[in-house]
Amino acid sequence: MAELDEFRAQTRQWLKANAPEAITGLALTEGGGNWGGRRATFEPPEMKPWLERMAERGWTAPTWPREYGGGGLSAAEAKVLQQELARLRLPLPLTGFGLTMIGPTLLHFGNEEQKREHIPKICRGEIRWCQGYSEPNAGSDLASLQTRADRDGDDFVINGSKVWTSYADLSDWIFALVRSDPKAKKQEGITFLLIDMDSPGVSVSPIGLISGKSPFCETRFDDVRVPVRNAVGAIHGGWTVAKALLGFERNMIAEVFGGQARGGGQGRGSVLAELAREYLGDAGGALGDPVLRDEIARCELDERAFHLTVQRARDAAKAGHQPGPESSLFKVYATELNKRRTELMVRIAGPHGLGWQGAGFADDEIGRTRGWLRARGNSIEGGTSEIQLNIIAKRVLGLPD
Amino acid sequence: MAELDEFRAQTRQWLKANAPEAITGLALTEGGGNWGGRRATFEPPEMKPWLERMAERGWTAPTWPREYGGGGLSAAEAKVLQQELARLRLPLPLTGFGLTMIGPTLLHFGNEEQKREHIPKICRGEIRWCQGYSEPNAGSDLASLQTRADRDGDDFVINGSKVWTSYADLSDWIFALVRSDPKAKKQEGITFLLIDMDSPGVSVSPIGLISGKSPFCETRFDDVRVPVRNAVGAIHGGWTVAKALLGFERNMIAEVFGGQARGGGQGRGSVLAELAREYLGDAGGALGDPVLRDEIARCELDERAFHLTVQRARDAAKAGHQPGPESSLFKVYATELNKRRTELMVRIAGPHGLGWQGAGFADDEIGRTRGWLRARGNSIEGGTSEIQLNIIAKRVLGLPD
Amino acid sequence: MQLVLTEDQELLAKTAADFAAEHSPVSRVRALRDADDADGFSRKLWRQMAELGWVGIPFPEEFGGADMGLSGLSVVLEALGRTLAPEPFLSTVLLGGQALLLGGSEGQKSEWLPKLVEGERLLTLAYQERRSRYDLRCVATRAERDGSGWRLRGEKIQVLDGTCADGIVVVARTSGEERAADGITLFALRRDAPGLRLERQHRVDSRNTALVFLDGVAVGAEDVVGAEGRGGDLLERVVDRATVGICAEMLGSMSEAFERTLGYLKQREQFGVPIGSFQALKHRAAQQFIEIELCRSAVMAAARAVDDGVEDAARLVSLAKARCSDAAILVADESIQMHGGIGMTDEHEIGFYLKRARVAELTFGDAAYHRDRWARLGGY
Amino acid sequence: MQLVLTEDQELLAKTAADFAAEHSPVSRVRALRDADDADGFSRKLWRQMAELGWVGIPFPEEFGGADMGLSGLSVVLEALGRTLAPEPFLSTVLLGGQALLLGGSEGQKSEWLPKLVEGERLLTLAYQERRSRYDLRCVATRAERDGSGWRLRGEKIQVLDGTCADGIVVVARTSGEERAADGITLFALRRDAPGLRLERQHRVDSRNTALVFLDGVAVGAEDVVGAEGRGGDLLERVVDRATVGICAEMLGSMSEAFERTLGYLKQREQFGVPIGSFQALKHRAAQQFIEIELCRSAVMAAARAVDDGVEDAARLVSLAKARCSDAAILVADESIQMHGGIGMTDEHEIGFYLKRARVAELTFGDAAYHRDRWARLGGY
Repeated sequence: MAELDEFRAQTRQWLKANAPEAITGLALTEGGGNWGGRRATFEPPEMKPWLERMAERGWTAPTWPREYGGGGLSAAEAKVLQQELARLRLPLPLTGFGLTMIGPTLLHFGNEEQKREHIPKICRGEIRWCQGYSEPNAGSDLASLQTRADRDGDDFVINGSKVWTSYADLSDWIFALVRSDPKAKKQEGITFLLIDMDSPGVSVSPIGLISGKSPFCETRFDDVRVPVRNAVGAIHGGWTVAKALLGFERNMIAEVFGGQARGGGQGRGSVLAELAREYLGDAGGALGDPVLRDEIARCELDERAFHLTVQRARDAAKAGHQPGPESSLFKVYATELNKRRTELMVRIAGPHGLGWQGAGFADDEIGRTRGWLRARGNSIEGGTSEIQLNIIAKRVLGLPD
Repeated sequence: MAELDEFRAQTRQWLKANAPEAITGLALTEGGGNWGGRRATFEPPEMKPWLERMAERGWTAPTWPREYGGGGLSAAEAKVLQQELARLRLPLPLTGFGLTMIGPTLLHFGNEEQKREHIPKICRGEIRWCQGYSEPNAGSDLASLQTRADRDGDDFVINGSKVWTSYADLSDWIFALVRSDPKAKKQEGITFLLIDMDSPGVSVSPIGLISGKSPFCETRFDDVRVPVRNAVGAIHGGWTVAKALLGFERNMIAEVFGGQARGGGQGRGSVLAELAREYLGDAGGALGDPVLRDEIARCELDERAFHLTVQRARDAAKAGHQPGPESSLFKVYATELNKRRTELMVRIAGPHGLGWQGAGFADDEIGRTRGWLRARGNSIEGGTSEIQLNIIAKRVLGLPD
Repeated sequence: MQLVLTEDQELLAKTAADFAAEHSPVSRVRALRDADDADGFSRKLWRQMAELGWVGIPFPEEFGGADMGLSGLSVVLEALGRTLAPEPFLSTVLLGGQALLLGGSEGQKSEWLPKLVEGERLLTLAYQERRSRYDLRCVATRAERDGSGWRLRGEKIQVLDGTCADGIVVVARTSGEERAADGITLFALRRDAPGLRLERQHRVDSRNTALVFLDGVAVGAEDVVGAEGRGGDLLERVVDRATVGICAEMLGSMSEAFERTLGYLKQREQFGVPIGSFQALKHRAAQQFIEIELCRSAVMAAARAVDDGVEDAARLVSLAKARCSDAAILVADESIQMHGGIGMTDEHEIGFYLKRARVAELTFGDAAYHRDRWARLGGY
Repeated sequence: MQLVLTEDQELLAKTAADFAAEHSPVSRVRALRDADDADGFSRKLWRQMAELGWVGIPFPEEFGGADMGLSGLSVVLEALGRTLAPEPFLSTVLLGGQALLLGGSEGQKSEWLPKLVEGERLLTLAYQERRSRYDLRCVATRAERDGSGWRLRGEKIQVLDGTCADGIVVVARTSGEERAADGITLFALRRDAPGLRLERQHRVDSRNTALVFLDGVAVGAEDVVGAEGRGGDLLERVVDRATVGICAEMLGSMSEAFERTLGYLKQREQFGVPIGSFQALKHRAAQQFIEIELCRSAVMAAARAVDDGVEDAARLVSLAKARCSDAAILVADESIQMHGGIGMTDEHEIGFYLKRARVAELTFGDAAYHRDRWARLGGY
């Protein structure tokens, strides 16, 4: 304990000394923060020295080994670092799929050469990564992917396209699943490949959504040559790596829901009720529309019950229990709930809920319209609700195929 | 036309002369009426001469051939007869599965000997019939029935049991599906058999429902000997007969829904709203509970839309169109709606909706409790809702297996 | 009331379906949107529709109409709803046109209706306000006495096809408080009336709607549509007719969205089989089929009830709108979900159906509003 | 507030589950029903439960209790709910017992609670009336001044375990109109009080409930529970505790009904495969699983919130009851449907779950009542 206190004191001191004043108190909103990469933009500009100083100590990736540029901290120390950052209201110096997805994957599955090449650049924020899994014809059946990797000497030649590659237009490298053996059974002919997006033949185009612009892109590969040594794990053995990475992704998603749960629903203030009071008025202290009021209460109850369930899972984990079946419902319930909630907000606003842009609509009204449309995708991306229910039925309830 | 008018005049005259006064104005409620049979009860007693006089003219089965005891009337004449019965408020002299199910089946599939033996008795109400299709382990998969019929000389020896045999305890004969060839594919080893319930080895026990008593029975066969000549249609060819008979049954069900549609939902008076006013009171002309009021309106809207759909199907038929896809929804929608409606009535009554019997509950409260419980079976009996949805998906929407 | 199409209506339905397929694919809606077209629809196509007689369907022959009622118009709107055609039937034929037909003076009718039927004049109705939500009697726009006439002051929102209408029927209050049942008067305005200003609004379906600013617009007795102070009932009848129209459109749109989704379910393979073979999706598809069939019955009944002037016509209109609103959203949501990721892209057309479904749902009252009205008209 | 069972609670849960399986199968409920048992439960089993310490769980040690709160009692009620055990926890431990614990004088507590904890005395609370529905403040029963005391006149309905209670806490009105918030007073009566008459009622779950007729029952100041005229708040707190109890029971019942149905889905074959392999049924089963898991979190939170006396305890109670009511009915309805015909027979046990689910749903307020209360307590 004394050692941790010591570490905390030193950390605090170092942070105070090294954090530029301009970044103190910056909130990291979704999609915000510093994603690094060759085309990194630093907003405010003081984020740049902040990243450099933190990266120098390895504190962009606090628990990763020092030899690859990480901080080498224990979990307890990393937690202290996080607490001190929060205490001093300092933003994380770096975020992105390098730190959350491909980094952990390489540390586990990569060979020494791959770790030495890629991990330090991730820690220093020099390379921004994106993920190339989904394909136009694959969808929920991820393993049916068709992007071809034909062996030609020491290279694979890649042809095909990936969709839903978030921020591909801003990324430097992509980790992708490719079909290296078209004759094998579908899970057995896949290779997990690291591809430099500056390679000739890679092209990226943004995907517009029904809600407007999005970070999603389609990434096409036309005769792109990639060295065979860029395969992570065994050649044709990429499915194993992919599944593990999907595991990391699921943890991230669970974290997101956990975060939501920590934030909302606990207090007496009700965002929905306030919104409703704005649009529906009030009759004797109760909302003017008793039927919508009932629906608002229903939505709030479901949110609160969901948040309590997230808490229950966390409390059980803290108490040392194995993860219970309750965590299997997080993804499907949170996304369906968000769909209902965003739709309810539009219906509360009534005619004012129809704004797309411009005159006669407030910015937050337009934001809610877009939010409602965007939320339709929540139950599709990251595993459809149907897939989630299948998983619950099979793995949790033991129902037969 | 002149001939029909003539027929109408004669019919009216005959009915006036022959209908006992005591039966005039009797309503025929569901399950009521005169079901005939060896143990027939006539209530009032004048129903007996009424049945005898009508049967003598063949007017218990107006359109069946005269040679088997029917009336030999044309469809137009039968309609006139029906209209005149309604005009004079006279009850049908006879009802039951003989007239509605096995009679038409025998006329179509029976051999001459079978027609001569059974049809006249049906017309005279001497024999009451019940139906033996379902089995404890068959359910929706009717063709998987297991009641065995082992050939022994000129007899089948029957072993097994049938469930949901309505009024088996009051019936004289049963028409049943039995497995005559256990080695054949499941639809191909079934025989349609007529069985005298006085045969040794037939036993009947009533089935209690969650709602209380019911007309349903379980009918067991222990080494019951039935002459092979009692098979209707080909031996092992009973599935063809059964399917046709299920067709008659479906028509009956559609008639029931049609009848409901004619009766309800058209006027301004709302049974649900009146009930709600009784239990919830009224605030400024509207029901005291705005949320339940919304639910009541929802239920009424769905009922009205359903009734309009029944009407649309009928109007289309009248206009000479082929039956449209809309009729495929009648069974599933009507039954699910009835479940919702009966449940809603219980919830409107609140604590008063919980009565099973006796003190502190009005008779209609108890009736609604039982009605709610009984209605749970609507979406199971006569083809589950799941089967109905499968049928719509396959036959109407053309979705693949 | 017969819930079956007449031969004339069958023919009309066929013509309209062919026309929509040939001249009005959904790609046209996209093109209008992407070009930020000032009108939001095609005037050329509108004139063609007028030549085909569709614009005149619910008008008497004396004005050049076909006198085929809402029952006739519904089959056209259903067909056009299938491809989301944005032409101004609701604004011109149903809102503005029916207001004049039901309430207008002989002079007003002869001035506007023949040209309207010919497709040469566009009309609309400005009734909705910032605080009115779905309550037709909530009118803050005031008509202040000024000599023998009035001055109109106020603001209207989301006026359908407002920026291209040649005439606007404006709902204003000649007396009473903002939510009083009485004191509502309708006025017919020309678009060039001094003090009238229009601003285009962009809703999620990208059709033309506008803010209407009334800054002391002068009107006289000859501009009153119907009786002074008793416009509330007229307004309700007019909006009921437009509601039947939007229901017919919704029926077409939801049918088309559903059929496209069915097609996708049959064609799209996952795990080596068409996704339409998954029972959970089958059952959900069957449920949608049922909802659409019930909507069809309700829309037919509402149109015929209004045409026949039967006593419970208003209730049947609310029945149709309540059910169509719920069904349209159900079908649109399910269509997106069943299309999966591709359904979320702007590139795919199915999203257009979702957007229009939401706008239609919240136009002329949502499902809850019409359930409330159903109950009120039913005396409970 | 930790949403995880303590070791003590885990042990209690295990003991209760074993006990329920051994001594209280559902067949016992059937036998009690078919015999039209006067009590509707087993006094022998009740004494055993008292010996195990369960009756005393939410009472302080000074009365012989275990002081384990609602969090402790919930795990027992959940286990007993699994087999629909009808023993009088709600009436004696939660309604009558908590009324005395929270509001009773020292004399009342020492008279009743130790014997209650030992299983020797049964208590109940008579609060519901013909017109009260779920409104606790709707009290027509009057306490009319009579010298230094009062005479009680009125009628109570569906008083839980009324015919076998040794004492009844009666809610009456010492002042105010039928629905006034103030003026409510609770009185503790012995069953042999002159003018008190009981009549057994038969509800659909066949448990013991009674009509209570009060025909001028004499009570004095020493019989008042809590403060005269201010019993409304006390009553609400007592019913909140009982509500947590019935939620725990419902959680057990719905879990058991669901698991039995899951078992049936795996075993029952149609068309040559287990019906649990049909995707539509799988998805519906998964939905039920989710609902039950959310109920579990809500019930745990409500029990702990009441035990800890946190500010929003009442809201959490309403959360639990609203969700348990809806989930219990969903699961019960689906259980019948998935069992098919056999589920409709009285011979099968699954129907008992449906009947109890309905009674529990409509006891202490249905889901809509608690959503209204949630909104009210949330200030909207």
